[in-house]
Amino acid sequence: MTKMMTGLLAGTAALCLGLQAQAEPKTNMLHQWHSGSNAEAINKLGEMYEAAGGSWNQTAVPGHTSNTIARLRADVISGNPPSAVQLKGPEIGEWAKTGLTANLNDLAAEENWEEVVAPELVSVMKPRGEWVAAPMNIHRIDWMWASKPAMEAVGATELPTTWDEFNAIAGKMAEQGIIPVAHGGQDWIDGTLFEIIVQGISTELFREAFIEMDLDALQGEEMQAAFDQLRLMVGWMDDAFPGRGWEEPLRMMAEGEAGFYFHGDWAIGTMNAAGYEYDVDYLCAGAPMNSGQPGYILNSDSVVFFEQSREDYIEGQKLLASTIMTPEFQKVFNVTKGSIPARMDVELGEDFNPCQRQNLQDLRAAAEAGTVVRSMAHNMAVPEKFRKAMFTVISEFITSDMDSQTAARRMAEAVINEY
Amino acid sequence: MPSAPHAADFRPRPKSRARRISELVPLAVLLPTLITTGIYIFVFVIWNIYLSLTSSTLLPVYDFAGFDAYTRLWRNPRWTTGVWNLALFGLLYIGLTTLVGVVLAILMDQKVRGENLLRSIFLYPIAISFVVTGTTWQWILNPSTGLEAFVKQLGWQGFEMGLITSRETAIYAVVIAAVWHAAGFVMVMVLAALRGVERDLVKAGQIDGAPMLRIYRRIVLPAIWPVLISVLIILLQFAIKTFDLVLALTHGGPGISTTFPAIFVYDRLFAAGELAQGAAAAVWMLIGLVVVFLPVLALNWALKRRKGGAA
Amino acid sequence: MTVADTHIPDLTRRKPRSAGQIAGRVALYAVLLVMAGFVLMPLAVIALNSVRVNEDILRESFIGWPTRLTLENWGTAWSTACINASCTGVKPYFWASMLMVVPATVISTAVGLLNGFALTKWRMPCADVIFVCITIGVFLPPQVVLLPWAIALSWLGLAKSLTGLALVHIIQGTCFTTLFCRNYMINLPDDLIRAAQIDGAGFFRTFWRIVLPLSPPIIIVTVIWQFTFIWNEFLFAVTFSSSDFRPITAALMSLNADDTGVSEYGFGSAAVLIAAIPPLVIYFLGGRYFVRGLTQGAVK
Amino acid sequence: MASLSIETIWKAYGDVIALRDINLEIADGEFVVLVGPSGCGKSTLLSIIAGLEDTSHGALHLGARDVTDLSPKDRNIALVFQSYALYPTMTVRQNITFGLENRRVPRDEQARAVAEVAKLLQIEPLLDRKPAQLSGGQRQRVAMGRALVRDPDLFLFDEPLSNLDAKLRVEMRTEMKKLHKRLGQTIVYVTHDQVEAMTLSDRIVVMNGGEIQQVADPDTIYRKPANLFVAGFIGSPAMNFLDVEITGRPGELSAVLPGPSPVTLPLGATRDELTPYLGRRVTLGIRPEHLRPGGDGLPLDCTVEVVEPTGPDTMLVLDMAGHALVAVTPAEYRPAEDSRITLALQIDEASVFDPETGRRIARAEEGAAVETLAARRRA
Repeated sequence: MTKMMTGLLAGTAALCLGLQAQAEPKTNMLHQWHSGSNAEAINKLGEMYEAAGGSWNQTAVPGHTSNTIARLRADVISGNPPSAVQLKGPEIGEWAKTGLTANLNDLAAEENWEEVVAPELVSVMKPRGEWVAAPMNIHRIDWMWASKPAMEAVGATELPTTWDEFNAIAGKMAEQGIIPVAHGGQDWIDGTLFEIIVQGISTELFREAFIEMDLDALQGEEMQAAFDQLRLMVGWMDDAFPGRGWEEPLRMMAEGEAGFYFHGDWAIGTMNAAGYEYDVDYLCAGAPMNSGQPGYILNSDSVVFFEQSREDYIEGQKLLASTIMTPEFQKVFNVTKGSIPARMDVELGEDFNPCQRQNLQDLRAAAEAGTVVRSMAHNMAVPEKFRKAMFTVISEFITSDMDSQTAARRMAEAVINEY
Repeated sequence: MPSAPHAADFRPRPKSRARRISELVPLAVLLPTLITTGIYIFVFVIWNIYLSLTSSTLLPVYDFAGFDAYTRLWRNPRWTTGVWNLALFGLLYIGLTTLVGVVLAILMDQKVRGENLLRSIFLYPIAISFVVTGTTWQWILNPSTGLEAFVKQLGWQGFEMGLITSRETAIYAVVIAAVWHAAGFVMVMVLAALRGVERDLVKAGQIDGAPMLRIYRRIVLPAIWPVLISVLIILLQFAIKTFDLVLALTHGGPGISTTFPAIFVYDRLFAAGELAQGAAAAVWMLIGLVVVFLPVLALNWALKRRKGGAA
Repeated sequence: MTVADTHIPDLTRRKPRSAGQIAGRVALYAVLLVMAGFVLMPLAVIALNSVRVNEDILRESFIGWPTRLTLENWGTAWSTACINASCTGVKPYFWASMLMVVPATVISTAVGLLNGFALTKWRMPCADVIFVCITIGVFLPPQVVLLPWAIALSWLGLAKSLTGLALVHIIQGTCFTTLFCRNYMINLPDDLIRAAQIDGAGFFRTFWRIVLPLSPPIIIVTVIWQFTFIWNEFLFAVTFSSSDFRPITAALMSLNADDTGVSEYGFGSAAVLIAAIPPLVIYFLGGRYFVRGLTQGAVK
Repeated sequence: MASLSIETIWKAYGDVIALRDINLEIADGEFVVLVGPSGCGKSTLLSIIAGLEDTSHGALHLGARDVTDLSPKDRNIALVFQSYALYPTMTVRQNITFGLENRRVPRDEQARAVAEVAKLLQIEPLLDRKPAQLSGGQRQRVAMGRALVRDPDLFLFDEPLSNLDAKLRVEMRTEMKKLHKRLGQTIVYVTHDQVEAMTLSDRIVVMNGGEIQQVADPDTIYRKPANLFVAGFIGSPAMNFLDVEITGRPGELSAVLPGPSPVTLPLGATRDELTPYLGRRVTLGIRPEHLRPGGDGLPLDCTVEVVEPTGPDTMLVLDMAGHALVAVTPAEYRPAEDSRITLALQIDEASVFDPETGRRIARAEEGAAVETLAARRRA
């Protein structure tokens, strides 16, 4: 299967090559997928790239995302910008502003990216009207993972679709001695949970507060309502969450110790690795939406291209962007990562997890309804400094007994302070 | 009668060439270090100070934007909390690590059997990186995975250890992990120094009838003060650079209760792309360092003066 | 009294200890053992995880007895775990680190020893000022000097190379080694140096024949310090490495601290222990140099 | 071997002047001892001679060579340290040959020199031990060996015996004197032990406050101290000082000890040099052994406070009309404590000092000698 696909790909690429390339296309991609299934996925990209006639090289930076950015900055400052870097969200726009990024408009027009890429992503990939990046996948943030045994224990058959329904089931779980909400104790996990709640309260609120950073929305009543809901859920967490990573809550949920866990779809990779099974150990659904509409918080990994002086690297960029945008790569890359392709025209086969297949359907439905938003907590919406400032308030709220009104006011203040 | 010597008789004598050349040898030995560390310390710091005065964000821009970055920093709770945490942590960490290290060294100095093994045991934590240290202690201190769960399994259901889950106490969890990491190293340094102290000093103290504790406090420890100064400096620099340990242990939480200046600097410089602000924060750290470091230097100097005076 | 009456004590037997002394010894060992237990606890956790199946760790807890014992993790971590593109385990990174860390440690220690000697035992104008300046270098947070280093290394044409990274560590490490050595050597008796001077030994000869043989304790301390911190250093290792040369911390980080990937705690733990072996070997071998009385006979 | 000449040496550390205008000529083969209380500058002077310290002013000549600016290794001198400063990581043999090695002496010659020195100092069995395995006396010998082996122009000793126990110290002292007699080296020897100074030296240099107080042979130093400092420093028990007023008339002078019951000491015609001090106060210095239980002398009535038999003699702590005196008398003389006795003062042996300058008031026959010394210093 893979072989056939690679062969096919090599064919198409060879065609492209025959048309334009004199030098052997080369690339060196800087990214943070250094291990496990992530690394395997990126190696697939390398294989496909080589099959297409390119010479593949990569620099994987382990650890936090900021390590990758530190490396990028060091490389740019010392005068050797990498030909391709994994970057996301507004960061792409920031780098585009420096004038150091490459222009992929011709390739995009040729391959019709505008049509196939999820609409919410297009503006991210072409921040100043030029395509400077190619999206690799779409991660959904607003997943609700539910423990099947826990659901059965309280006699719930349907997963909740609004926060009121959720609160009712969670209340029952608490009575049964099950921890209703599993949670980790790092600011980005806090932020993830809170943005899921905000989207559930109102998509409009999410856009105004987390994308436009409208001060009224940040301290308005709806925001207070979101904090109220968060306060309720904090009450349903166990005491031990601070400092916990994101995997431990997943285990608690899948083992039935906890009822729900709100977290992004990279959880699928870990659950596969730990041997948990869909519909046996866990269930999945989009997080509750009070509006009744489908909701979607989107996160996407993408590759940004920096201007190169050497012909072989310029050719290599085109070939890499083209390879990334092939449906085959988009499928192979996302199967184990838990995410789905960034192209909307790809159907997912049986090798994908049921939750991933549902992801694609939900994305289409939400796109239809106009409720797709970019993730604030995962660097897709606002610059890092605002994100950190909001995280500060959210994490403070969770670990203290701050009231919702104060919290909302401090959200607005935090944003003002960073301007 | 000999004529009384007058101060006017005394004129400093110029040094001979051979003498000057022989004095150049140690200077020549130091020269590479002087040049490299000179660049490393002064040029880099000045670059950093300059950066803090520019409007740099994603990449360095060489313009002048004033001192805005310096003042706005103090409105940021992550920064102010971090500074406070560093002060508290620094004090506890340095105090406790020195105490534990010195006590262990003194205990190890009592002709203990299996000294080699014990020393290696106490020393190994320094071989473990901060990330692994933080992660492992996170597991141990977390109520649901660590000691608390373990003790509960043993049957003591009431046992609670919410050190890292409370905003007020999480900083102490960082202290524990950090002390664990460095105490053995301090022990080894002090032990090495203790072994250099002449036994007769101790014997003299014993003959004077002083109890062992006082002998160590009054005779032995003052004799190894340069090493203690080293220890102090080492711990101080650890404290100031506290970064990966906290990220792995508490991720700066709960809330922002265990955030640190170094984390803030790194966030600003690399994650947030606010070079000027990050640089300004770094300059504040250096200023703080000078403020803390001066008394240490003064102490060093005073001790040396005293020693020099006695000789 | 006749000779026959004289009681000859059994000199081979040790003097029996008084009750107080015995209690003291018991308390001494008790404290040491409790401390050792405390210190060993995290190692035990890592060691146990290194023989557990990753699935068990994810399903049960990070702390626990192995329900299924496996030694596979060690093999995997050493030679087959996938890091970045290649599934080579930490082996190549281990040796790459060795190639960088050993010269950096040796050079910075040697320079530190010479500096310490020059600063303490030789007439040096403004030795104290120089010492203070070098000490400042100890405190510069790595985040602050990362970008300047990047620029400097690229000027030198050493960007992203083993030599470049080693150079960074040598220069930064020299501040530490000088601090250690200076503060150790200031306690060596001045008379020894004077005696050597009168015996006609110059700077280097005095250093080589007199000072160096007296320095094993501080050499061990310095080597431990340099080795472990260069070995474990992460930020610079990641920033100044390339696919041709990558130190072990990058590999360790890959295996142990992933933001959103699946964490491999099993062989991650094994890799941590593998990485800790070289410093531990140094600790153990260096131990005998802490034996009492090395400088006896010289110090009054 | 060579002579040493020290010319107007000054040494200053910042504002503190450690040595002031030091002039000294040491003849070839002479054994000169520097004594003085700690901080008097004797060790600094030794360091300067060794080349371990720079001079601030002045010059040093070793034989015909100007060594002022030479580094220690080029001066060809040897120094035995108070702490011995044996290299702890080297064997005794290596310790001894280190200096030869540095001077690139051929190996066989080194071996011969070591054997010779080891035999001389009787340390042959110790050659392969480390300093830590030696006793104090053995270390001392090794330190001497290290100095002797190089056959230097000048030997310097910095309180070499002070770390030994009393018995060993006496033995080593004798041995050093024998060695000096046999080998005839030029030696500068620093000590604070006056017995060593008296027994070993050809000449003693008494120092205080960075200045030379007196340079003379041991007898002169003891019997004719140049000033109050030397008088008080040399001699144990220390010299008794009595402030007296000179009365009477020329040829019939008396010294009157003031107090509630003044004591008059008739000096007769023996101390004519005091005539200019008539009606003024002087300080009378009396060695304890010059208060004798019987025989000729000025009778002094005293009360015995303490009797301290030391073996060879008896030491008495006395009270004479309110003034404390110490006397050293023959061992068999044992007055009862609190008894009153009469002692004979050997007034001829007493030294007299001008209390204002502290200088000795020279007797007629010794005046010339003092004048020549002063003249020499001025030159």
